[in-house]
Amino acid sequence: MAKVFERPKALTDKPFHYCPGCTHGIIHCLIAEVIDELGIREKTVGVAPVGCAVFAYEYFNCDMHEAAHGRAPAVATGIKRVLPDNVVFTYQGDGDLASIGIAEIVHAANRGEKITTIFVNNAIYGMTGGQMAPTSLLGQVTATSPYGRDPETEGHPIKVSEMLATLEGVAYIERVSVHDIRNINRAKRAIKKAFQVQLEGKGFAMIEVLSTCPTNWGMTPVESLKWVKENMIPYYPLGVKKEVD
Amino acid sequence: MAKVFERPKALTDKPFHYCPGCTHGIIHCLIAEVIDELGIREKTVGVAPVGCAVFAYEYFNCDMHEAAHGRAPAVATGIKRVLPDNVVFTYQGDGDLASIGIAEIVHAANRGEKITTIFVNNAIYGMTGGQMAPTSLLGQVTATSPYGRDPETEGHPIKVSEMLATLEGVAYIERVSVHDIRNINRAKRAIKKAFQVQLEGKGFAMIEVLSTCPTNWGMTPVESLKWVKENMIPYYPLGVKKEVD
Amino acid sequence: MAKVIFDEELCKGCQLCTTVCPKNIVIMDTKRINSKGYHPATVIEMDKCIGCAFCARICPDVVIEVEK
Amino acid sequence: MAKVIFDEELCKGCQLCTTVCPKNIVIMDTKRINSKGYHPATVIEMDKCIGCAFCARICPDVVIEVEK
Amino acid sequence: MAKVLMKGNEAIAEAAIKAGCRYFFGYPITPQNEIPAYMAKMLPKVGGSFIQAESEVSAINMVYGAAGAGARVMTSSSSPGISLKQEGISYIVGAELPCLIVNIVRGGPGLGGIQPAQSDYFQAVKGGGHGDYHMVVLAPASVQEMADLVMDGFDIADRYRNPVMVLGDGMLGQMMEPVEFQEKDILQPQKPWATTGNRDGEARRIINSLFIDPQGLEEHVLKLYKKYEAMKENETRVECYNCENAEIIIVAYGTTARIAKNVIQLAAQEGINLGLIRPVTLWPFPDKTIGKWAKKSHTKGFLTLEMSMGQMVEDVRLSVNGTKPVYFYGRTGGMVPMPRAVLEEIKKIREGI
Amino acid sequence: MAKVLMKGNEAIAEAAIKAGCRYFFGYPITPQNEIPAYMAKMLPKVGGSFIQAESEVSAINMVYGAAGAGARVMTSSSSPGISLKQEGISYIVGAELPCLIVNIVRGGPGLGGIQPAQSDYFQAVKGGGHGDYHMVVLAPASVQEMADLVMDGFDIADRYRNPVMVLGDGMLGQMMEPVEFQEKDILQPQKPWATTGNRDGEARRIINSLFIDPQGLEEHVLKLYKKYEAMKENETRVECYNCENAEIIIVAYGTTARIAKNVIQLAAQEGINLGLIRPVTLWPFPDKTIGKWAKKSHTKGFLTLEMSMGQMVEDVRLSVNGTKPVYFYGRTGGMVPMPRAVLEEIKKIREGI
Amino acid sequence: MAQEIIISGFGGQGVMSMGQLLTYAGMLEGKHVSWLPSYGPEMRGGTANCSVILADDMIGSPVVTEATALMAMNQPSLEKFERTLISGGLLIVNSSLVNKKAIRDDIDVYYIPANEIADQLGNIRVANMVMLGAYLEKTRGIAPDSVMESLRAVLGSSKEHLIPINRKALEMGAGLVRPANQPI
Amino acid sequence: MAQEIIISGFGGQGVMSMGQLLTYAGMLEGKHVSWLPSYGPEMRGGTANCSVILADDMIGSPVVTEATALMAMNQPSLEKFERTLISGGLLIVNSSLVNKKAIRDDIDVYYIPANEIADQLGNIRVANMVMLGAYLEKTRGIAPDSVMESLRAVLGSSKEHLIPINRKALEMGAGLVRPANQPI
Ligand SMILES: Cc1ncc(C[n+]2csc(CCOP(=O)(O)OP(=O)(O)O)c2C)c(N)n1
Ligand SMILES: Cc1ncc(C[n+]2csc(CCOP(=O)(O)OP(=O)(O)O)c2C)c(N)n1
Ligand code: SF4
Ligand code: SF4
Ligand code: SF4
Ligand code: SF4
Ligand code: SF4
Ligand code: SF4
Ligand SMILES: [Mg+2]
Ligand SMILES: [Mg+2]
Repeated sequence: MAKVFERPKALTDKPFHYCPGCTHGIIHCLIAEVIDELGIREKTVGVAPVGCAVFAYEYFNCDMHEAAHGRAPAVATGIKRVLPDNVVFTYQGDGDLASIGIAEIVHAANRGEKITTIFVNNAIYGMTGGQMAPTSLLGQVTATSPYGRDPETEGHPIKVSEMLATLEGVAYIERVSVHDIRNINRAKRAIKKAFQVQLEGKGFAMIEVLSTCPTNWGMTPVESLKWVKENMIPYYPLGVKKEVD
Repeated sequence: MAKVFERPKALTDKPFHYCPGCTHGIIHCLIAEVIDELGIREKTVGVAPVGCAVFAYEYFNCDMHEAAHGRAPAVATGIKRVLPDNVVFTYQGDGDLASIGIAEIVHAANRGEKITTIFVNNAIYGMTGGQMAPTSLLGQVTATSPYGRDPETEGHPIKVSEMLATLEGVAYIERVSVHDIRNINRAKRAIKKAFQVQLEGKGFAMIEVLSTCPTNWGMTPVESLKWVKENMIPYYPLGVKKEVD
Repeated sequence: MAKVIFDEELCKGCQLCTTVCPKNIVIMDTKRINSKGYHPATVIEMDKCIGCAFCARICPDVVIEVEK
Repeated sequence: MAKVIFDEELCKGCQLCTTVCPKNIVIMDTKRINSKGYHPATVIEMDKCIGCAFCARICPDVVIEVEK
Repeated sequence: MAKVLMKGNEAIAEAAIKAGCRYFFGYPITPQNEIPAYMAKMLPKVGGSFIQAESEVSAINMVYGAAGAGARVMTSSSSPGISLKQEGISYIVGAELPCLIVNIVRGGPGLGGIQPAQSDYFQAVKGGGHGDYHMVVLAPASVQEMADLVMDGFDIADRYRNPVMVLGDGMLGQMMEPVEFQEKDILQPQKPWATTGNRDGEARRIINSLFIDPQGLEEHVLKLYKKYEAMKENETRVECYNCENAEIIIVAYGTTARIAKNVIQLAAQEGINLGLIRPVTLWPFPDKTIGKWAKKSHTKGFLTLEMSMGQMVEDVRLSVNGTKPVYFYGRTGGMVPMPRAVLEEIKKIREGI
Repeated sequence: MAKVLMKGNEAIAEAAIKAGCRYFFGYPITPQNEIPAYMAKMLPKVGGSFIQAESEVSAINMVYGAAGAGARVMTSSSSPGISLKQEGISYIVGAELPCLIVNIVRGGPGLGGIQPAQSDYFQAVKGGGHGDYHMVVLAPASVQEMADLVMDGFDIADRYRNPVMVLGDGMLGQMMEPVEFQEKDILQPQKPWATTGNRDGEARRIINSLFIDPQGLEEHVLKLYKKYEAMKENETRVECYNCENAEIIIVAYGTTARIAKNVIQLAAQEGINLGLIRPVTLWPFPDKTIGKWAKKSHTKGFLTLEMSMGQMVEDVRLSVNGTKPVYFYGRTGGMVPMPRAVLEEIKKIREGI
Repeated sequence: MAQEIIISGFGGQGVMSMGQLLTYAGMLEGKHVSWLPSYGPEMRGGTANCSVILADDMIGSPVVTEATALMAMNQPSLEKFERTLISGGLLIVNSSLVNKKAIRDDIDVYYIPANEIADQLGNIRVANMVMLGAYLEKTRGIAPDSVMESLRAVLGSSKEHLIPINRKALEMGAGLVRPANQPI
Repeated sequence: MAQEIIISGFGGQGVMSMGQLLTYAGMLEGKHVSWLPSYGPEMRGGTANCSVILADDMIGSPVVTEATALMAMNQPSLEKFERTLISGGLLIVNSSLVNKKAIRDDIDVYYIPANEIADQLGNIRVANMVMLGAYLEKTRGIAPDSVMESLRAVLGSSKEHLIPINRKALEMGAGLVRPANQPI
């Protein structure tokens, strides 16, 4: 009998610290599989964010940097300029990328830095205990929007992928989800493409992945996947936002 | 005989320190005229940038804040939240707004802060002696792009207005120019509208004004206006980028 | 004829795997608790398994290996 | 019958005003130098002025007043 | 009003609201998240405004704007976030604006950890930002004091038009103790300098820290330093505990001052007479008080007790100025000193003297 | 190689390139703009890379990445920009990465001014960032020394895997003097810890400053402090000028040290014997050297001369530790002390003693 | 002598609120009190604990390093904190989830099937009150009524209906450790 | 004794490069030299100045506070810096743009129509060299050849053709102040 599914080589043996059912784990697994399939583990350097995925440097079985909160794209830029032949990727949450790190991602994208960014949008600050993210949905109750996000005072959820897609330096941006098998497989194809774009030197590539936070959403993992499907996707339409060839 | 043109009340008597022919002066004058025409001088609070317009607080005849470089939108947000019935505007250069201050402008716009931003795009860092701005044109030679801006390493000039126009909280964005009389008059209408949008509480409003820097462009003031027309406008198309009513 | 192997100690009992099995043979073993304090997932009637690996695919903690 | 008044000491000699006058009556006075060290702009043949205020409109230093 | 049981972080937030603070601009970070959460809940109810800024840099600049507009305003963060605020803090001092800045310190450097530390002392007291400036730095040692010093802090900030920092740590922020809030009615000072709009005839208000002429900048800085002299004169606060005929005096603030009191009790049981000098204001530093006790013949030496590698110890040395030996004991990175270990250290020292 | 006439800023840039620095990430600010301009011109020619980052925050984080990837890398800025880099600097220290950071100081606080100052001493030396950490801080006093110390600075940074700061000011950056560049051939150390890709079998490399377990963080900090002890041991640099039987010793660095030499000459003309102790490393501070001269009977006292309201003076006091009086004279905000005024001050002091 | 208590268990077992109740009660009785939680990104399932000090005079460090009592709601807690008990200290173990015995013999140990009892009472979430009841009975430092008063204050009128079951849990916990039944 | 020189004028008058040439020449002659510019956002038309020190031993502060010589290329410069000259100091005034006379009588003053002379030579931009020529002649501290050598180094081969006119300017400047014509 042949293995049809096993732990990817690009993951270490370390068990994830994520909460039960948190889809950070699925996304980690997809990235690792892509690295294996492209055979680039040995030349890949990853940049971990500050967020629940801060320990990503313990999970991805390649050289890793742990960046300051939001600055992963700047750190990745520094690495890539020194090591133009390596593959450099950042893994960032929505607080990390869309809030404190918005300047770094906008300008890395605009410079067309040849890096790959995996943007994990779970509409909340997970690690710090469930505060509002710029991506939190209208009416969403969080620790810092106790009466539900109000567009009058907090503005509307920001669509980062659509915004960055307006920039010249961007080679590829797609929004995907991991709430069911079909979408997980799509997500993997997109992530693979985002690494290929870098290998081909086309420019900046980013995949926005809609993800869950059962703990801070106050739902079961199964309910959480349903919430992604029924509440997030309608506001954050899936699909390719920009592609150059 | 009646005065058909005189110094607006919303300007102090202080002569501008700008270089000969620098269009910062024209833009100041337009803003002051709009403030006079709307009769809002007494309730207007302006926020000056760090840039050649840093001394704007000496020129606009209303209460003024001098902000940290790039942070004018955050400062304006603080003021507006305390004084919701006042009129708050920021005056920012392209280094100030598009480079170091991109995070602040993106999020002020996304929150739909009810402020008015005048964004003076002269494709260079004037005050510090002519370094490249994110808005500098391809091939443009500056102190920090001595071989001309190269998209491979520095990326393409950023179109801030188009990018911000993708945000929900934005009520009005228009790009204008002041390189001739017709456009100066258009620019004034746009600026007036941007203040009216705030008065009507519609949300964030920004006017991008294409401007000159004869000193650091190394041209005469007259040549500079021509350069705006022939080189900047083709890349930065004029017109309304977003408008909600 | 396929086979799924659970690394039970890694399981956090999130139940996601139980929702995707086309054969509905993945269930939570409420009788046992792993050292993490969770009821681990397991498969009943392994012979029905078609090795589609959906369970493994959606498992956030890479608990499951599938052979075929 | 219109009139333009230059606050000469404010003039920086940028010449922008000279490029927009429909009557071409705005010129640089190369004979004089103001305290800033510039040749100030001035109007010849004031009677030709139609008070369109283009010159004032484009002056970055608000040197010019126009009456009509 | 009756005592209530509260976390230090919540007490800070409640005290700020009681002090008339209606505007909060911050960004989440452990271990101070209860402060923004509390503000987000309460400020809308009292007609105030809470914004979770896009970053600490933006937060401090929103504070800059709100303070210039005349509001009682605050922000809070923890170590890495406070580092990001340094430029803004320097601007607020330069522009002479009042505000309250809370740092619930965690272990560093870098991302470090999230457990309590006192390793941001230098940054707070010497000036982590650029240029010549100071802030009044208040160091509460109990939940009650967190409430009291926050209320006083706003008054001090307004009095001198200078930011005030409350320097706590993860332990003080997270622990619960009974607290009773002062029911004084707040009378905020007039702020004629605030940019609230410029009626005709009035002088225009300008909030600014730029003085392009060096002579002007020097005069401005000298003006600031006049205020600092006044602060030293009027705002220095210190607690002396059991110092009368203490053989060795522990100098400690905040959490380590609490530990010091345990040490003093343990020592007493062994017949060793120790004292505690607890700076309540880290800036201005109570150098005169320390100098006074240094002169006492019963004082054989000092031990500075910190959750850092030794930062306040420099100010203690400067205060003692060589007249008595100054020793240091510290744990860092989130480790909290154990009273017995400190006592052992002191015993060693006694043999030394 | 022959002498060339260069601005201090240009000498810094040229020296960095000669030292093998191939990566520069910065953001424009007066009075250091000649550094990025020079790098933008030269780095592409030597196969390096220059980026004008979107901000100082990004610049320091690009440095963080490049340093972790094993490159000799630098950034430069001036006061407000350096304040924005404080979080990043703390991270770089925490992750034990080498890099060079240049601060061409201008007057503060806030936007302040652009004329030369020394008012960022505390920030540089005590740690403007959060947590327990230090940087070697080099204080050149001439264009030649700017070149020499930059080249040495990269070596020191690599030796200890710790950032090194060069603290200049607007005058040193803008002035021209003859400079001769060391023609030593650069052998950069191996950097097995650098993240250049992880061949199978090799141990993975991780650049990180997070230690969630406080015990682990404390151990990490103690490891850093072992390095600091070694730096104190091996890297402390100081110039003593005319100290033998000097009555009063001036302590000054950089620009003010140059002025001190004028003062000493003027004083000599009046038969007054003055000396100068010039710390070349502000951290580690030459406290032993100062302590040594303090013991000499001919030394009646010290005068600390700074372009600030008095910052280094604290380290001088700590070094002298009460054995002799320590006086201070300073100008700030971009004002430069005049030799005659300093001499007058010293005469007053002599009457006092 | 001051009561220095460590309460420890899984995230969901209510160890924090149980500590807060005890602290609140101490405050109502005019004692000096402090409550200190473990904090940080402890994800679900992780072990949480808190330190409670009830004293007659000023409290120094709120960290309990020499505990007079430990309530261990799960096995990791027992393993982690048993050593911190002073000699003669009180250890109450939730035997429903801990199938190990204490190692030390210089302490006073009680094994209580808190989960089962809570189950009998019809609400697993009151297991912590069962443990607390045993503690109050053994130490008699704080009156159960003070705890109930605290509970009322914490729950608020909306949750008034939960009071009876919580009182019952307290009482059953107390009953289990009354001299009648000997320490095992 | 050290030469401590201030050169001042409008932005475009080449005061900075003139100071650099003099400094460069001093270096070539083995002197200790320093050059310090005024800097900042001085916009066009503003007054720029630089301090040059040429000494036989170590130079302390590069700031010239007691000038041995001042070259004033415009009126504001004269007004601003005349006071900084030491008694007996040398003042060279560009009379083409300065229609004021010096106030002090304890200094050595020369008025030179530098712009007119430069015009005659066919390039207004060498006015600064005329001034410099006068300075070299009066002080004889630096050889004109050293200045020309510096100029060659600065201009580079591409601008070789500018050498003759600059030499001429130096000479004419020198000629104007040779004992023959008395100080006015
Ligand atoms: C400068 C700074 N500010 C704030 C924090 C605290 N912090 C840590 S993670 C985080 C946000 C995490 O949210 P997100 O990026 O969405 O990641 P998630 O945990 O949701 O996956 C914050 C604010 C920090 N460590 N550093
Ligand atoms: C934090 C900080 N970084 C850098 C600077 C230096 N600085 C002053 S103005 C400026 C840029 C000005 O360019 P722009 O915003 O385009 O305005 P302009 O002068 O072109 O009108 C810079 C980088 C500063 N003052 N503060
Ligand atoms: S807190 Fe939310 S995002 Fe973080 S690990 Fe838990 S579930 Fe995932
Ligand atoms: S430098 Fe440029 S932008 Fe600044 S004032 Fe002069 S011309 Fe205008
Ligand atoms: S492999 Fe497919 S069929 Fe087999 S258990 Fe998993 S999901 Fe069910
Ligand atoms: S998905 Fe994985 S972790 Fe979740 S229950 Fe199934 S096996 Fe366990
Ligand atoms: S007002 Fe019109 S016509 Fe008259 S001078 Fe000006 S531009 Fe010419
Ligand atoms: S536009 Fe104004 S400043 Fe320019 S030349 Fe005409 S009058 Fe003078
Ligand atoms: Mg998130
Ligand atoms: Mg610009």
